[in-house]
Amino acid sequence: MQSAAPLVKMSGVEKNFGAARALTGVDFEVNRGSCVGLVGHNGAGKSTLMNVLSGVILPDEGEVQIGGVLLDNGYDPAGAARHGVRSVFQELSLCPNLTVAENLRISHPSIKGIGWRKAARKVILDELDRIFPGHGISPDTEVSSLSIARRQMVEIARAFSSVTSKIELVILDEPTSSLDQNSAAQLVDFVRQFVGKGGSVILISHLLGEILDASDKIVVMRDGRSVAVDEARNFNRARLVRDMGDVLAENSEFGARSGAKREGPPVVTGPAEDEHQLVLYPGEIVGFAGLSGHGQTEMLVRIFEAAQGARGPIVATDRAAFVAGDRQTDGIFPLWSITQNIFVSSLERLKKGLSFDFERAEREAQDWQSRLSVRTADMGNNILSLSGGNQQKALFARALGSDAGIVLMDDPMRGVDVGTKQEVYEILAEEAANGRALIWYTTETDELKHCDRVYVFREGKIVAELSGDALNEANILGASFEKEDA
Amino acid sequence: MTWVSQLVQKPWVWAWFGAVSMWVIITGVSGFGAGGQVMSAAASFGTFFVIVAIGQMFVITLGPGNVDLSIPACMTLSATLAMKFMNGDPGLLVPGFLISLGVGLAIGTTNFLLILFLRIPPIIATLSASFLYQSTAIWSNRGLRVKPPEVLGDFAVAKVAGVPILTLVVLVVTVGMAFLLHRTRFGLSVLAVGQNEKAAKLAGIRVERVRFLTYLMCAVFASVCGFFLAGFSGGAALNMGEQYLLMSIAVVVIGGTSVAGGYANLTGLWGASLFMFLLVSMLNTLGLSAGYRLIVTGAIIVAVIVVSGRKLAR
Amino acid sequence: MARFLTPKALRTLLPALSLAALLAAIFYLQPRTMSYFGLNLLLNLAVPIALATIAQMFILCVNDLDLSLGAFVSLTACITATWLNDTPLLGVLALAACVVAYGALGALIHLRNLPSIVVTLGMSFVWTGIAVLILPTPGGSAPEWIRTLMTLKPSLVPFPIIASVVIALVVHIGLMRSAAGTVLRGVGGNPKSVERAGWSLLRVKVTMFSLAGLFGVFSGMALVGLTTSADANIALRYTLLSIAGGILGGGEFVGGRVSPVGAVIGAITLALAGSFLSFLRLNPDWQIGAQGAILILVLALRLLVSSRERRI
Amino acid sequence: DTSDKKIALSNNYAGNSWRQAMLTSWEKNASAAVADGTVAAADAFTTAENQVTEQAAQIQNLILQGYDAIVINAASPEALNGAVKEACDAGVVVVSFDGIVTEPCAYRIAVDFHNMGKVQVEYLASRLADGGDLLEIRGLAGVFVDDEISGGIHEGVAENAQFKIQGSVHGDWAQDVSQRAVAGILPSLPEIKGVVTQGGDGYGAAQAFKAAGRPTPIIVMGNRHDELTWWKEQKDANGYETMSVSIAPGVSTLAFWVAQQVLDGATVPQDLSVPFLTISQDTLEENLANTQVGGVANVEYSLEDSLAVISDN
Ligand SMILES: Nc1ncnc2c1ncn2[C@@H]1O[C@H](COP(=O)(O)OP(=O)(O)OP(=O)(O)O)[C@@H](O)[C@H]1O
Ligand SMILES: Nc1ncnc2c1ncn2[C@@H]1O[C@H](COP(=O)(O)OP(=O)(O)OP(=O)(O)O)[C@@H](O)[C@H]1O
Ligand SMILES: [Mg+2]
Ligand SMILES: [Mg+2]
Repeated sequence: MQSAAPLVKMSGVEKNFGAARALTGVDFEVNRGSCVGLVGHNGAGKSTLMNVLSGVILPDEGEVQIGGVLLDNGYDPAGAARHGVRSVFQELSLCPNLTVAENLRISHPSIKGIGWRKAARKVILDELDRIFPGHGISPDTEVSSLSIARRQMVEIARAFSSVTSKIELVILDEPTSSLDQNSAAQLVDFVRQFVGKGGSVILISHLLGEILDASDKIVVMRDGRSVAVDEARNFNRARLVRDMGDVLAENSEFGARSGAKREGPPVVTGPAEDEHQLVLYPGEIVGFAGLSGHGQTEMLVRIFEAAQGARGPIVATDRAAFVAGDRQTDGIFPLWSITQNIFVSSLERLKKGLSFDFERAEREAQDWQSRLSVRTADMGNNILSLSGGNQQKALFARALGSDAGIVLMDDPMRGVDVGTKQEVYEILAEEAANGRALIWYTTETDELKHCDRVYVFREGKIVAELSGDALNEANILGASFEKEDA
Repeated sequence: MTWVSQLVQKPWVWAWFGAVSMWVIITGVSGFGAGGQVMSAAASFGTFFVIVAIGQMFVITLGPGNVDLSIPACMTLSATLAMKFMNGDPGLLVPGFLISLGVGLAIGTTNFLLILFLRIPPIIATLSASFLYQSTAIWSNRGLRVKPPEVLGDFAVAKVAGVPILTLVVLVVTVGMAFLLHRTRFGLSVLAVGQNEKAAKLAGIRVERVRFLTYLMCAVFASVCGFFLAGFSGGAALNMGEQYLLMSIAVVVIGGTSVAGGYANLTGLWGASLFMFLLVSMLNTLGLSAGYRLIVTGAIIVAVIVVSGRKLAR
Repeated sequence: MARFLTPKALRTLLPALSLAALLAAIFYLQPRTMSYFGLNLLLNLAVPIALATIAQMFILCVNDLDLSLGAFVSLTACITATWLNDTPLLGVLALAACVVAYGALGALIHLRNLPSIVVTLGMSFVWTGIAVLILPTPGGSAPEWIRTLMTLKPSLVPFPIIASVVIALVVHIGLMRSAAGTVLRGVGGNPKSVERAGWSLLRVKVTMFSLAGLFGVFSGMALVGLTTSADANIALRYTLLSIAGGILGGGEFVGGRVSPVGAVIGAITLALAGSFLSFLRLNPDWQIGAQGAILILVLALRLLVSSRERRI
Repeated sequence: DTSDKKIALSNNYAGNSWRQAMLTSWEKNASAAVADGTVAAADAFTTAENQVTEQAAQIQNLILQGYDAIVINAASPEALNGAVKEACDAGVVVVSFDGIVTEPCAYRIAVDFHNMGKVQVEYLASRLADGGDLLEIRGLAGVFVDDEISGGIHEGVAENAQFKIQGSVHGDWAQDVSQRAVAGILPSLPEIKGVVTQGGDGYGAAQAFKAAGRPTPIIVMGNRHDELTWWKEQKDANGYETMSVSIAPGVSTLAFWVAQQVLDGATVPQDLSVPFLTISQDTLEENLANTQVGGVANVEYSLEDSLAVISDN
């Protein structure tokens, strides 16, 4: 450690988004030359805290100091950069229409003048070589034509590259979510090197192993506050899980659901020439697993289109409903009320004469409100007045309230709190028992415990079908990564 | 008090506010009698704006990039073919009207197919196709002006108690369209697609079918407008639709429909139609020259967007 | 694999290929065009269109659309043929004010988050109104130096070709190759990311709209140089020509994907499409329709290369 | 001998009945001339949009196609001069008519639009000794013809102080636009004695007066069939009297023959003027009978007529 004073000192930080209390008085410190791991359940406030630190949002209360300097109202991303703070945001933030080298220029204003391209190419290539040896990325490729994993590498390399500006702290918000194991390990190694040379890193991840390997200190957040701060060596998996709260409070195990009764013909049949043919029977919950971005969502969409009558290799014999995970772009109708958002998929069913039956929709909406405990005073309120998790419940209600026999779920639990998750798990089991067929794509391996069978995806293809005893975490991970480093 | 503040929240208020202001100015300059007469004229001519604007409104509600630029050509072609076929014979009124409808259906379908299969942005697809429609109109009658059957002409200008009958008919149609937009599966689907096309698709709405019906409807309204306008003004002319291109867009937008899609209302269409007619009349009454009239018109359109845009910004 | 056949390469090549095909067809129909004199006549009116298309391209690049460009070019043409000719100082000031007004429009659109389509629709009335006030009847005359410039007869290569190449290269270097241009384009691709990197979106919008205004002014000046005098409605069709040219040249309505070289080629292609039709000597009834048909045809060509990405 | 010469018509607008009649006259006349070997070709070209830039490009293309003469109805009197100059420099004969061009090297067959406006007021002066209030219907703002006619009207009013123009609207030379504009301004006007127009707007104005329940003033008519028919009906019903001024679309045939004569080596003055077409109360029936239903009153020129016009000038 170079100096005793912490590099970053945040105290009493509060942030409210309307009624949602994202941060409720958080104290947070980062020392020079150390890596802080930040963990917590979805919606705990991790990203919000980092957005405050990097100047993207202003806190309602509390203060932020970097290098002993108090940052006042004029603080913004440019100000953060001046203090040597760099961020890799949770959502990718490269410009897809620019090349890799050009994207470096966006975040490094000092690269300019004649010959800037050559300089930018060299800087980003050197950095990529340093962090991810053997990455195979050309600096002149347009970002839109890179795979998600490579985009993530570019973004990480961009954050660590330095031209003239100083670099003190790099914030990595779930940097490994779409990296393969090999690259993730390269990153952890690099973080250790970087820290060893006196830099600082904040690492956010849901992969606890990574956190334990890379961090010097770990901060656990829950419901907008920091609940545990300690040296990394004092933590192990069990303690992390306990401190994060009721995340693992569920006691179900793999194999809890026995995929028994297959009655009647399948409602979805995939192309027969596939090595592992996709089939779905009524009453089943089938999981889609694998690393994110490996074709699971595309498959769900194709099944959905097949159910709408599109011709293709996939055959679906019943109507389908879709629960979007990416609420903002795939789910919400922002000008409408909660009720209208729920019944947009039931326009035909709720017809009285020629007109849509608004009274009946309202009555049914009341039922859904109590069944899913949607927290709002009035289902006639605008959908955006709901917190993210409650918006997600409305999307569940939309699918389950329709008369579709097939329910397709695209990582639907993003932003749903733990209590509700347990309730939703039960409702899903109920729906399956009532003869609905469900497909559930999830990035959380634990959730696959609620499935009868699981298809693992890699590079757009089903590479494994797991059920019964074979359905366990090791097999899922194994199938996801196989041959991945080729 | 609260109802006032609630009222100014409604995007369509501004159009009506504008219309009333224009009327007050005209009445102030020319007296009360003139005010009544100009209102009756505004109802007559505003009706034609409303007919095309209803279709355009549904199209614009589908979201950014959706706008039908083939309305003028559609009006011309429909009127030309129908008038030529009827050739003034009242007995052929019904088949003549069916021809006009057929033109609308054909043009709507063509527009949609160009957008769907050739993936040309709607704004350019409808513009390019409109040249073809216009050529067809020229080819079919070389611009000869055929008189409409007398009954059609009489119907188009008839009034009861100073109110044009056509206006009453279109008022009823407007109410029907409001029902269609706000209460039926089709209307709600249009609003959903306009808010978030991807989400609409995933919510099970047949987006392309909705788009097809919308462009079809727009063309049919344009062709019907052409039919009655030819009756009203004594025959079809090759340039009869020219004014209706910008007018249909302006009426929709000033009427409070969101160009970002997903929000529409029909009340504003009437306010905006009356407003656009009264604005020109007011400028004529004040005797402003053409240059100033254009500047004032443009400035008012921008001002309305700036004022009503504030509430839509989220 | 055949790298040169990737969709992206095709997208870049397509404008050039369709231009080449069109030129070949014209040369075949009318061999006289294949001369210095012929090319000059065939292409000189494409120069102002190319400039207007570049202007529209700047707007497209930040995900906006300008429906007032034609009216604006008409206005600048009127100013060029009157004030710039009679009282050069006033003319320069007026043209500068036009550029500033465009920049201000960009600021208004950004700050109030307004739909550019409607704002520019309204502004088209304003521009035409001012043009009618400046030049109530057609007339005025081109300043001598502009006239001289636009009728240059350099040896070997006709002036319109040189001008097009220069325009394309200058904008290409400025927007596609320079460091500053990278930031401007980045805003079209991911405004949030550019803003987080510390750039002001407002400044980018204002810059892009001002550049559009500047090229609109150039377009009006070039046009007057060719026509020798102006008219309040002289360039109204440039609005749609410039949009179509920008799209044809590989630009897209959203996402900041533009190509100055493609835009210039697209503008020339559209200008030549009209010539091609007149060389075909169609029946007058169908001459108007044929222009629509060729527009549809040329734009539909994009379909051949558009990677059939599924839109969900 | 012009049997190997090619003549082209460059037309900027085809979107109204006048232009269609103009094209029809050209076609009829030109195809006869081609058939009897007077000229080798006489093709018509129309631009899609009524735009100077498009027509300039069209003229340049016609030069490239090797036409020996180009007959122009121009979108703008000034803004095509660049292209016209190119044509003259390439040795092409340029004849403009109706919408004429000011480039000195071109021939002009001009209608005295200014006078066309002025005679309307003079006619009204002869009818209305006490004068009175007038309504003016103008054409398309920013177009030269509109300005010329309006200028003539205002000059006429200045010379006849008993008249006052109470209102002025732009009807864009379109029936429905005029009707709408007149209906909008009428309520705020005092009693109107006369309506001065630019041709083509008379019927719409009459409809607007009828709809407003106003007495029908003296409306100066244009040459469209519906205007003449309405006039005839009124004349038969109540002895309504007015006049009609217009320019005959058949002037395109005069332009054709002028071009042919120039190619033939004849000396033709650079500026020709043709009378506008006047229809009076007495010649109404005759003209109406010669007008195609739905078309416009027309006068076409044969070679002899054209030679007469040339020698008159
Ligand atoms: N812009 C916003 N508007 C409204 N609410 C927001 C906004 N951003 C975050 N929130 C809410 O604030 C809370 C904290 O969100 P944050 O993104 O910080 O969670 P997180 O810990 O990063 O979760 P994850 O692990 O899913 O990334 C959540 O309830 C979220 O819904
Ligand atoms: N900031 C700048 N302002 C203006 N022009 C610039 C700027 N930077 C570069 N250029 C010009 O852009 C062109 C290419 O620039 P540069 O030399 O940086 O490219 P490069 O990296 O060498 O790429 P390549 O290898 O493809 O040539 C040069 O003509 C240069 O003058
Ligand atoms: Mg987060
Ligand atoms: Mg170089």
